[in-house]
Amino acid sequence: MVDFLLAAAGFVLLMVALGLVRILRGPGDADRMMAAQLLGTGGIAVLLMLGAATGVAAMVDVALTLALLAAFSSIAYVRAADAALPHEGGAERDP
Amino acid sequence: MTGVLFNVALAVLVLGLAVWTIIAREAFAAVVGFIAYGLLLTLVWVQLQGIDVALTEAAIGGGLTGVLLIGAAARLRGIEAAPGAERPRNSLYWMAGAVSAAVTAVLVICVLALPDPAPTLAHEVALNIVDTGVANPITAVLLAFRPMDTLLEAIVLVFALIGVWSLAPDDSWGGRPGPVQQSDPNGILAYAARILPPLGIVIGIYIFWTGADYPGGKFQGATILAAMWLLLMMAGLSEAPPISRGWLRVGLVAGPLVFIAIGFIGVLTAGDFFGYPQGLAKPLIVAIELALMPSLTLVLGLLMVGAPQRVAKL
Amino acid sequence: MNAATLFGLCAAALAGLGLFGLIVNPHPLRKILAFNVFGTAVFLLIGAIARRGAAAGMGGDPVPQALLITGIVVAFSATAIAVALLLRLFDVTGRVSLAEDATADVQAPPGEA
Amino acid sequence: MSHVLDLLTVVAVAAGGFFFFAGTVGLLRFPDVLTRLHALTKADNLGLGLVVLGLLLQVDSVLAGLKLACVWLLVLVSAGSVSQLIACRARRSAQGR
Amino acid sequence: MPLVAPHAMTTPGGLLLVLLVLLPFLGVLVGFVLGAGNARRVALVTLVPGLGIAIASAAAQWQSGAELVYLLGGWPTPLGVALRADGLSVVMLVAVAAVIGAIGIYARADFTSPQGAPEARKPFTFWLLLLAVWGSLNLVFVSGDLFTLYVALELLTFAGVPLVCLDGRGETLRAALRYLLFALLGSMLYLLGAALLYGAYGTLDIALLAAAVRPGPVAWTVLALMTGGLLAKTALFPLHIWLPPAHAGAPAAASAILSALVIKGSWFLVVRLWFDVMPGVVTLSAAQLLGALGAAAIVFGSVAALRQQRLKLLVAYSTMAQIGYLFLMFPLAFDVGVNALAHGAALDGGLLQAVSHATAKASMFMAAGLIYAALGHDRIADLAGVGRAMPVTVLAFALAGIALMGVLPSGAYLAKKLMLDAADDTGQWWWTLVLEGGAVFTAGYVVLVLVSVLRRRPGALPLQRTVARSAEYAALALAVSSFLLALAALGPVPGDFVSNPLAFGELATTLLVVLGGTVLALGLARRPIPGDASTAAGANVSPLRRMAEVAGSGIERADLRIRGWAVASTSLLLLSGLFGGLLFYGASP
Repeated sequence: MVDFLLAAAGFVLLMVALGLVRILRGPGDADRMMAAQLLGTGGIAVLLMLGAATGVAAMVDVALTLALLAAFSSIAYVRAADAALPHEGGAERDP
Repeated sequence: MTGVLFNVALAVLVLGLAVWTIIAREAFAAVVGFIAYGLLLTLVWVQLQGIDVALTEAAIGGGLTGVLLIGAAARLRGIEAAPGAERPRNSLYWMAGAVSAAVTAVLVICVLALPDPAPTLAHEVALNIVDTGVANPITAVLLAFRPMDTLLEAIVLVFALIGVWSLAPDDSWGGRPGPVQQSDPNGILAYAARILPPLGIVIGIYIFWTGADYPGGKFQGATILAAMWLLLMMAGLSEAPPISRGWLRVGLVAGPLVFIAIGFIGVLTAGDFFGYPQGLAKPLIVAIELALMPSLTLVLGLLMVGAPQRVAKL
Repeated sequence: MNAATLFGLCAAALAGLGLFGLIVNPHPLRKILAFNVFGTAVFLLIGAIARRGAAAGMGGDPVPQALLITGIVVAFSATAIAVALLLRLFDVTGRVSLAEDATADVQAPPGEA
Repeated sequence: MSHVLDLLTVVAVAAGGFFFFAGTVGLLRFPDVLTRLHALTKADNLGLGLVVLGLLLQVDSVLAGLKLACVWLLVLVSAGSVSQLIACRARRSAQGR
Repeated sequence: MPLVAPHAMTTPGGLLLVLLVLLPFLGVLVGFVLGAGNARRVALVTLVPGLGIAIASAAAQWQSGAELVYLLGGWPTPLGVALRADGLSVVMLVAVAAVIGAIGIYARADFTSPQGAPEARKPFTFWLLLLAVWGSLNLVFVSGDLFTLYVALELLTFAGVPLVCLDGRGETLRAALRYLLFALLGSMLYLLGAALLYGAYGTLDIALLAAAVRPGPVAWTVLALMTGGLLAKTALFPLHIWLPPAHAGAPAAASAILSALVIKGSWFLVVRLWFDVMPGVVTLSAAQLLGALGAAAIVFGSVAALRQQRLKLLVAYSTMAQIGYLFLMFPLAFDVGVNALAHGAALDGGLLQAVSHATAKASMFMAAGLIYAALGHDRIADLAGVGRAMPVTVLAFALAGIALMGVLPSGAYLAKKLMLDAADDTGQWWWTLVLEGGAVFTAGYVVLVLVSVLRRRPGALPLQRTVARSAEYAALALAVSSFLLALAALGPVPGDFVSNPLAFGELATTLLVVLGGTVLALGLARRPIPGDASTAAGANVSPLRRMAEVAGSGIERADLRIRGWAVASTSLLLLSGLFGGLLFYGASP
């Protein structure tokens, strides 16, 4: 079981790592953010499997933290990108 | 065997993302690469048996630092084309490459030259941890054996906040930090900002509470709470308070002040600054963490928001 | 090769990369990024050293691990100040270059404060 | 009994792995942002969901199981909203340009 | 100086060290809450007990004759963290407290927020940062742990950066960002070294490391990396990338803090590392390199200073030269007999130099700031009449300048004397030349300024505003203390060191220094010096003058090139490599 979980963790890591090619290729910012998002989810899955394989319960806490925060940069990206478009009525820059 | 392969794959990925972060043409693409790099580092910490560090990295590297940098990259979009006069000439480029490679080479030698068996303080910690009453050795180091570093860390954050605030335009001093956030109260972001924070607050407090005996602690917990606050602000559901508010100022420094006060109580009761009287170590440590937590949450949240930018309304 | 050595060597490579980026990238945001890469390299080295010190039933030497947490916080504060400074610089000047303005500080034209 | 559970775990985790694989392939091969997003959400929701399901069969305490479920729930909410946000953003920037 | 036994106990008076560090930090926290005009009051109130505690700790250290030690939480090293103060520390503690006090008095009038008015940004930030710098420096001086020192270094950086851009203009923001990034690079290199030390020796305690460190790949790398990083933070030539632009736009009080105090933190750490942590790893050639960088800094900084047209920048570049002076002691303190750096006369001299520089340079920046405030500009060419309008300020500048030249009875005189003797003893005559040359350069720019301010001016000088009396006297007090430092330092030094100031030899030396300086000033200054007929005539410029002009502008251009980001950071790493190489080759038999 341990070996299977480790192997599965490695497989998922490899898969999401392949997805990172999107960061390299783009073409848009959204594509890059999506690749990071996929890596976040994959990383959570890997952590959970590692935790189950090694019996370190606290790894689930790390996964919890990641699950809460991994999506944050995407949100920040959308907010900042919206604010950068003037017609969206986003942030007002002071003169 | 699987473990080794996994580690090698992880190391290669980390290196690849670092290369991308350094050489990517656009700043934005580089920042996204860095965020992915931070996520993978969390896994590396786990593999290095540093769960506490992994928690910190997940909260900081995967969360706050990424948000800071993405925000900056998105605001500076298109500005990056301006090369500035400091693009190094070719010869310098090679030179820089050579010295950086030399640093790597020297560090490789050093890593391989480190003594075996490695010196460690783990035995000393194991011997003395009983006196502290906590079971998590990291917490024991941070709050009993080396509390000065932890106090200084809290003070570093306050200094950083003073530094960030000092960048405000003169007429905005005392006002609310950050740009005006306008958003659709029925939008998807507002929806997420209503669902996530209650869960996040529970998890943040859990991570803090478990820290005395298991991996976790005030800093990781505070980061999660700060992130939830930030989410509310980004969704427009809550506004950053004006920086001149009295409660805010008190809240920001209350943690370090309590920490120092408990340190001085130690002089009276245990004979040493930062000393804990017999049997009271754990309650005092928890008290310090409890006091630091809100201050750290406020400081981290406000560091993310930035300097006051709007004219203060009196 | 054990994990500590592997990631120790990885840290050495990352350090070189971070330094290189810090030197050659003209964009300040990229410098901040490179500083963070260099910083994580140093942290990773400390992590590897902590792992080498595993003993007494602990998976790693807790002292360097505790130092790491402090170090990560300090590096984050540094990044926060740097980003705030950069954005303010952009707001004020409309540019983000770190290059000194045409030797302004060497030959300040008379009359300029 | 435990063999059956183990087998189920293997099946669920393997299926989860497959969805991560599918998500990655989709992210790489699909032609535009919205379809790629579609692939991504498959990995987010199903891939992680199946992995969590598989691991749930192995936990020995209620708290641990609760935490696992919580991880999945969090990812569902945050990834779901982020996907929507990215989609809106992509559509808007497509119109804007 | 004897090293403490590894398992030292807390000594009487050790708690003073805790107070020294925490009092300013407490001031920051309390001032932060009280805000508005109270930040200033809190800062000024903190200054008095702070100075008192510094003096008390110095007294305790001198009385016991040994290090003051405080084990935090009662935990012995290596598990715990110790605060330690030896002779070096207490001297710096007292000096810094005094300079901070003077800067506080000086800035009292500049950074006020009137009662009732809403809190203003500049005063709030300034007063908190003044305390922040002070606490961080105290921590640098007393911390006995390399990681705590790392945090202290970062605290110092975070406190220093906002001071650079207090003014908020674009160029100051740019200077602040450059400073921040370069300083961060430096402290990360330092942390890298500390990490390797822990990996090799399992402790970060300075006393324990001193007993354990042996020459070897790790030790060489560590010393090279840490030295490089710290030199970057100290702004030693050629790593002064941030120094001149930072001073160009900072308020005078902030400049005084940055130049007199902040750089002393990382300088002090270099001293700690080389003398106390790894004296046996240091080789003579590495020490010579450090000294050579100092010599280069003196030449570059002084020539650049002479060519400045603004008083503030002249003082800034002279800081660069003075930083060089602080590193001359390293080769002189090398004991060939034991093949290690040794505490002794040369180190005492260097320490004295640091103290006199801290006091004198702060005073000079204050004087320059006062002149700027009064006139609305600080163009050196247009300073005629200032001597009459602001006699106290000019006296402060003159005294500080003369003190820096090393004229009796200034601290710099004694420092120079101690180092000259060390040079004689160790047979390194070339450092004698550098030491005397440095004095001549200093005389050059002091004369240059004094000549312009003392010139008469037809009619009254139009003053934009009158400056605060207290500010003028604060500057003067610092200058006087720098000028009289030798008398205060007489205690620990044998009496025959100080010769009769009116003896022929002394007078002749002083005269020669001033003369040499005048010649340099005539030759190198960019603007025609009033009364210098050769340039006034225009057409018939003497070839000598033309040569000086070429050399001067050449150095100026080189300086600009060196301060480019990529060049500076590459040279930082190159220098580290060079140090590493010298440590390695020097160690092999």
